[in-house]
Amino acid sequence: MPAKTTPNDSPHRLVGKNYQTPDLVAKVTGRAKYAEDYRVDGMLFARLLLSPMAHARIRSIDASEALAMPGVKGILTADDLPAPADAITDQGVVIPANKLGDRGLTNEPMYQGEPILAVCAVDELTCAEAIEKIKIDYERLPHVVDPLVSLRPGGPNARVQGNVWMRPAAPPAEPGKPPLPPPPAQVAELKWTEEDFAAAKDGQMPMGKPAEEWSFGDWEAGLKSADLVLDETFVSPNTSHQPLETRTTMAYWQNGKVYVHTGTQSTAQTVPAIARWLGLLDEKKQPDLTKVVVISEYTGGGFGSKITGAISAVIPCLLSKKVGAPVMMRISREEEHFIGRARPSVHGRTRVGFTKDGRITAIDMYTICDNGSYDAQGDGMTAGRMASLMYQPPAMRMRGVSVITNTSPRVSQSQPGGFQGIVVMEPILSKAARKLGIDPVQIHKINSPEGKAEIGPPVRGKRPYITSSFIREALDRGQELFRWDARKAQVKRSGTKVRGIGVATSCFVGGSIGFDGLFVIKPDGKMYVQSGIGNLGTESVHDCNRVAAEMLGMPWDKVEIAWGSSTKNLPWACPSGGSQTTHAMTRAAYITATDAIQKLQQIAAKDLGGKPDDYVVANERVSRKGGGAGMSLAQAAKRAIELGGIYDGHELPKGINKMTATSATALAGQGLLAVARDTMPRDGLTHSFVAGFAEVEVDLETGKYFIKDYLAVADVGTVLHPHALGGQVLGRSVLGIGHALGQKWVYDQHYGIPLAKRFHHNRPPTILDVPSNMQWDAVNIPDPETPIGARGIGEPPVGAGCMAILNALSDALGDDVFRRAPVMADSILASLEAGHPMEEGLTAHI
Amino acid sequence: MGVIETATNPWGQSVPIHIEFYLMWAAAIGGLAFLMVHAIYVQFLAAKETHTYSMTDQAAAARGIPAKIKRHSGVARIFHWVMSLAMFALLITAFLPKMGYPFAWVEYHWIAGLVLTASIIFHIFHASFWMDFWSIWPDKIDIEDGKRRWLRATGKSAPEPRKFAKYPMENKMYHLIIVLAGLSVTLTGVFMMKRVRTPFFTRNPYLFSDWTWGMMYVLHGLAGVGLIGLIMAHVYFALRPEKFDITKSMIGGSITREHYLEHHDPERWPVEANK
Amino acid sequence: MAEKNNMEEAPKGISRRSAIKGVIAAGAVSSSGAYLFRTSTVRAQQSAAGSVERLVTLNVNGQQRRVDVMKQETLNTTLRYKLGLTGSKLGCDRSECGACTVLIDDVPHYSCSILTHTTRGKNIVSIEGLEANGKLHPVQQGVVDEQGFQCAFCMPGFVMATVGFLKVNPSPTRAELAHGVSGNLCRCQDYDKILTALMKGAENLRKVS
Amino acid sequence: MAIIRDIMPAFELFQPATVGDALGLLDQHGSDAWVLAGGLDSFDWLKDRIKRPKVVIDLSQIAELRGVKEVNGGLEIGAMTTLTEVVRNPIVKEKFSILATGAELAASPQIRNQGTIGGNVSQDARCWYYRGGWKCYRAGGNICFADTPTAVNREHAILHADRCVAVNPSDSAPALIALEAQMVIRNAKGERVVNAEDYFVGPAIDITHMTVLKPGDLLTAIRIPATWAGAQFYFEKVRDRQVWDFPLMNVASAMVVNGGNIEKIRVVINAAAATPLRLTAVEDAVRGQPRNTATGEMAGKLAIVGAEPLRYNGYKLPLMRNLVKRAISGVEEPKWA
Repeated sequence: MPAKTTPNDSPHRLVGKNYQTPDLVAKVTGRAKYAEDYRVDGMLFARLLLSPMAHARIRSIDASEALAMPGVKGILTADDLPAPADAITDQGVVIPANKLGDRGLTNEPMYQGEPILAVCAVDELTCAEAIEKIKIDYERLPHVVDPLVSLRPGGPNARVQGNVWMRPAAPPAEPGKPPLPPPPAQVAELKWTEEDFAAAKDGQMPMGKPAEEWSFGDWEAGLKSADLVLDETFVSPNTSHQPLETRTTMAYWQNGKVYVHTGTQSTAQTVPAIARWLGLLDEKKQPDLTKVVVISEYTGGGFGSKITGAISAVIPCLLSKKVGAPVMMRISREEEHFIGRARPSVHGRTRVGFTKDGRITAIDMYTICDNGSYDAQGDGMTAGRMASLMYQPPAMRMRGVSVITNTSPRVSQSQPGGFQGIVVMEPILSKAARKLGIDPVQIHKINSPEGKAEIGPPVRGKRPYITSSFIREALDRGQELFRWDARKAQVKRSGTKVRGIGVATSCFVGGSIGFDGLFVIKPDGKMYVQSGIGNLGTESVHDCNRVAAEMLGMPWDKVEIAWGSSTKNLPWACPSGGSQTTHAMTRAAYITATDAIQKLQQIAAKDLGGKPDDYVVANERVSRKGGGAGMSLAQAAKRAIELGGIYDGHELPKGINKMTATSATALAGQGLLAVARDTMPRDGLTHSFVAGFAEVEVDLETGKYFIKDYLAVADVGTVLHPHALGGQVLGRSVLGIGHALGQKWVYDQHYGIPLAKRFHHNRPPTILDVPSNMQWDAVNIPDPETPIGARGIGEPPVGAGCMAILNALSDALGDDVFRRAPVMADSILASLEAGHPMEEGLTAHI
Repeated sequence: MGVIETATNPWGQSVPIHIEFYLMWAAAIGGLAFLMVHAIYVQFLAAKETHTYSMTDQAAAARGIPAKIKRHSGVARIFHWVMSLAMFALLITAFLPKMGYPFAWVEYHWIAGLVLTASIIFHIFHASFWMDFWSIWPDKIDIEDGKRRWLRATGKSAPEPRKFAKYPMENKMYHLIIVLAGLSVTLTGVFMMKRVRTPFFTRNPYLFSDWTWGMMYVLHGLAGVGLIGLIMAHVYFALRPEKFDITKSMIGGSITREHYLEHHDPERWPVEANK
Repeated sequence: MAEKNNMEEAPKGISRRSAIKGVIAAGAVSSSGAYLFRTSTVRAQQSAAGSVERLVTLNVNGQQRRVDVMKQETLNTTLRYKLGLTGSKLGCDRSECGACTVLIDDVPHYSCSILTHTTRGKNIVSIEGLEANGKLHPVQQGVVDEQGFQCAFCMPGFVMATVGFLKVNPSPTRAELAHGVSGNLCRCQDYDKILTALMKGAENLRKVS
Repeated sequence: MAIIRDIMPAFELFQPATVGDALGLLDQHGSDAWVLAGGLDSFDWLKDRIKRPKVVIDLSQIAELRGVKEVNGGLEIGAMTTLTEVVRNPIVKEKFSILATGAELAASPQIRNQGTIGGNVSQDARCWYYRGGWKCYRAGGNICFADTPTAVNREHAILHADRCVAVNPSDSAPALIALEAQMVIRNAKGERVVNAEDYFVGPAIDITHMTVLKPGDLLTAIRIPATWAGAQFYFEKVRDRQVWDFPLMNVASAMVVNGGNIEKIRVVINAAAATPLRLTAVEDAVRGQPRNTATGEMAGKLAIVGAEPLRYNGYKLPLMRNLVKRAISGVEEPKWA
């Protein structure tokens, strides 16, 4: 392997360079405060009572003995929760409340481990002893933890209302008017027939009536005309997000406001989320942002599970109100397993047609998504959407069903749906390459998207397309760096060991648009940036602002970033999830810096004469082009205060978010205030790509395999911060590799109870499960549809990581050794012994 | 101290799992106490039995009643001893480990249990078709005589009880209780074999609900400890001198004519005359 | 915060049976902050004769800290809730993740899984105790140099495990150091960058020592 | 009673300074007492509030239980010696390296820094039903949840299961048995010494215990005789994660080879049954045989005779067969040119 590439040859002053982030020393000295590190006078503690049953209805709760204990301060049950409120966006669109959603506590537990009530007391031991004294009368209801069991004729339903999420078709559009959005998904009952099940042979996934379906092109003809058609079933695992920091929350009330110390992937967006959960709505039925303060300077990981905080945060909030004291609710690791969210498993069966030279002619994909107990999960259908982008089939049919089970709630996890799409497709690509005698890198290149490639089904008659893709460049770079051809030629077997190499490509959304930026240049000459991004250590909370500093010629040591608390006057920002942030927030920074530059030019023109266009901003000055008169940014800031109006924030532009406006108003008069919303055009949907390369070595006598080398090459546009990017590229790769090596859930089907609740059961990879020297690179070609050219990276490495490993494994062992992920020593050994896949392909949670 | 030990099942419900094991000692001590009381009673308090005979030996001989009267067929005796061996094996394998003498008991226990079950099934068939099925069940006369004996034992006046048919009242009562205990223990035991590894079935502890299984274990346990007392009593009576003739008949198959005439009513237990 | 007190270091290895059989009244020490896991008002924990005393002196980060410790209290609870040292994180509370790692007599331990009473008379060092004279420890500096770690919830544990490991093996290879810190879990899975940073830390440490 | 986890119940804590004091306390408190060594196994039980001893006797302050002494060419290892201390001990490394290898593969560095050799051999089963607080046979109930038609039992036993199908998870135990170690057990009445292989007890005999220790007993030391010093050793542990994972299976062998023939041998496998298994039939079969692949293969096949897989642990048969083979004839390392 070559030395690690660090794309540090950036033509920019700040963008593309490594630097020390402002949060680093606090982290490394232990001074960084996470939610459980806060202490407030008179703080009480809360613990949860969890459902012992997978599905039940609570007839009665008798907490009298518990409440009579000294030190017990109060109890919170589902009856104390506000009714779910409809949400109204600032555009006035009503998002109806999900009446079947997770509310934090419940009277109809939908999974074992679901919180039923919380007890508040002077310490945790008292809470625990009080909880043990509470008597609950449960009426047990039927339960099911395996989606296929629920789809069987007469199979149990996980919910009283049914077993699948159905999306009713959108009502037909009236002529001349834009089409109406489809109504929200509803729970219905769906059972397949015995014939549907009987039709599936030899471990194939049965396929009955789907809940959702789309297609484009003539997929039937595509399959018919193919030289090779593969029909493969593959199953991806359920995996907990398992952030190292659990969703511990401490809350207290002061002057009618609730202060919430919690972990979140978005400081800004958690404010309205908590307001809505707590029923704190203003007169327009919108979340009352003035009633909630979110403090989250540091969040110990989220991966999608803390996207706008966690619903469980309402418990200490409401308890605190009830007992009139601050309440810390520490979430234990086991509780985190129950309520901490997980990626849904997807059973996928896919038929793919190939021409002789490896080009895909059509894809016919069917996915069953293990939806878990609550909100509708889109992973199953997104899998098809991402497959349609990654492998560019000329025609495709996608069908899917998301089956509700009495298991812990699911939510998006890094590369939601995209991951499963890659997992379902990659074994087929690698098998086709073997069958057709095509190099695996080549078959990926042949089917890779290029430029403004199309994605998904047609919308209003036309298929959408992406902004750009340079995955072929990434494959070329990887092929070279990994010495693919040399490795391909090497001896495969020696002693009891076999080695194999694998490549996989992966993609996901790489950015959103439409968020706000806000900063002030103060008379001290410094730039004070407000950042509403959550701090998960991907450093986007700081990195994105480098764009604005670069544009203003501001030295980085004169940039102060305010983040981590909604008291700090933060603008509306995207959550750090779905790889949106780098793209969305560099754009916001760009447009806000543009706003600042325009204001600086106007101030200079006012004071020094000429037109604003005559001035440029550079080196902490705004000065006339070609030299001559100018003023420092410090002076300009002073002038901005004198001028007032738009210059110091007393007058704000229209169209910015309400939260941004409130924050800007609070900051008005302190200097030159720049504020703007990203309304810049974008032609296409932003997506990012990664190519992963792996070599594995398998011990045929034990079934154990080890990753010898791993390389990820990212196509993420302009590189913003190499250290942070490297952390994300390899970090998310290892998250994916974990799905190959051993991460999964295990349930006892009879009782519907999870067995694997601990790290050593769920097996997130350790430092010894991956090579001690991994490699990454980025093609570093700017995306043409965004000013900085930077796209997000969080998601695509995941699928590439998982499937490069498994493709390498099948290169070593041949086809038909495994048909579900993770692949562990037991299934390899048993299959090698038997000569065919031994692991049960379809049973959930084994 | 209750009778049933409960446990919390995985759903958090309290379900019975088996009897409280002190009952094993209670049964043993209770059994022993009964024997001692009985022995003392018989030795010191009970009115000395007067030997009365239905007829004289000579008269009986004259009527062709043989000197040895067949009480148990060979098959019945084999059955009894097989059953008793199985029963001892079961009791030992069940309770010795609980008394602090651990050994690998499970396999012996279910094998003995199967032997017992098989012998009981055989016995039911055999008794139904080849024996006088009703001779072992208490009838109206037994109940009346029982009352009479009780009244006389307590010093009240009552007519003299009649002599027995083939089986004395105690025998019949004992058999009845053994039937109840034996059926309980074997029926539950057969189902319980689904919970351990045997060559016959795949283990399936989910055949019944946790509660049903628990009650089955309780019944098995209650019958099991009951059998401790019952077997103690049985052995005791078998060894008592006044019953020894009967014990011998379980070995040799016959009782003496004298015993027959003393204890049985030839009307109620007609014996085939010598031809 | 607990009072500093240099007077009463508990003697190591004393037979508790022969030690003073005193029952410390509950609530006698209320100086140890308000966030107590059952140490004061609710229900006095009765002490049997000869059992450990609740009032102990701990040597933490070079200071003698007098603190009232429950019998079942783990070191992590004492550090975080009684001594205000929240740098040691509680990630699993089951000796699986390593976020709570501290040094006890220079040896890395999971502070979630050792009773505070067991650590009497030993030198406890947490992440807060690494800086000296306002300067970062060389291993900490390595993390800063290489922008190691993402969310950093695991960071204090990794750093402590590294500092402990380097005392035994000051010049590890990358693979050896990986073994040395393998008792620590990072869920951002940023292992590669972490290892680079910690190797830099080892290098920094070799330079100063 | 509603269930709550992750907060230790209150208990009385004793920290005796001598073995005598500890035995006195054990005698006094009987089955109310819980012996705390390194605590890594204990705290799970306590934090889960499944086990609620009234009294915990922490052995950490007893100096005499700690350390490695050389005795007659062999070793006496105090039960409270940490795994790290065992691993780093020069004599262990030099003469009994198999023990260092096994102990080093246990858990994680921090656990080895605190976990003791006595604790490692005495640890409880890790069956997730049992450890989940399910009232199974091992917990005093009347059911094995891990051997039902729907149970997930990938990690469970293939040999000598009797109702309970849990396995012994120790990594140091097979090494100790291979070294013919002896366990020194003391209680208020005196001392007894049992062979390492007899220290463990299967469910057929005692379904609720892993070892022969009774209330009041204390494992004080482990003696390793000089017998196998410097012999040829093989230890391998197969696990899912390369740190902090229990064995799917592990194997230990000690061998003396003379003129290419196996002269003396002990082979032990663990995580195949509720106790570490010394494979005496295998030892008998290979003694006197040439040490080669054929002997290894024969031994492997012999080792798994009578094994009964459950629904999800069938892989343990080839795994055990191959590990036993390797323990006898070694592993063929790849020669990548």
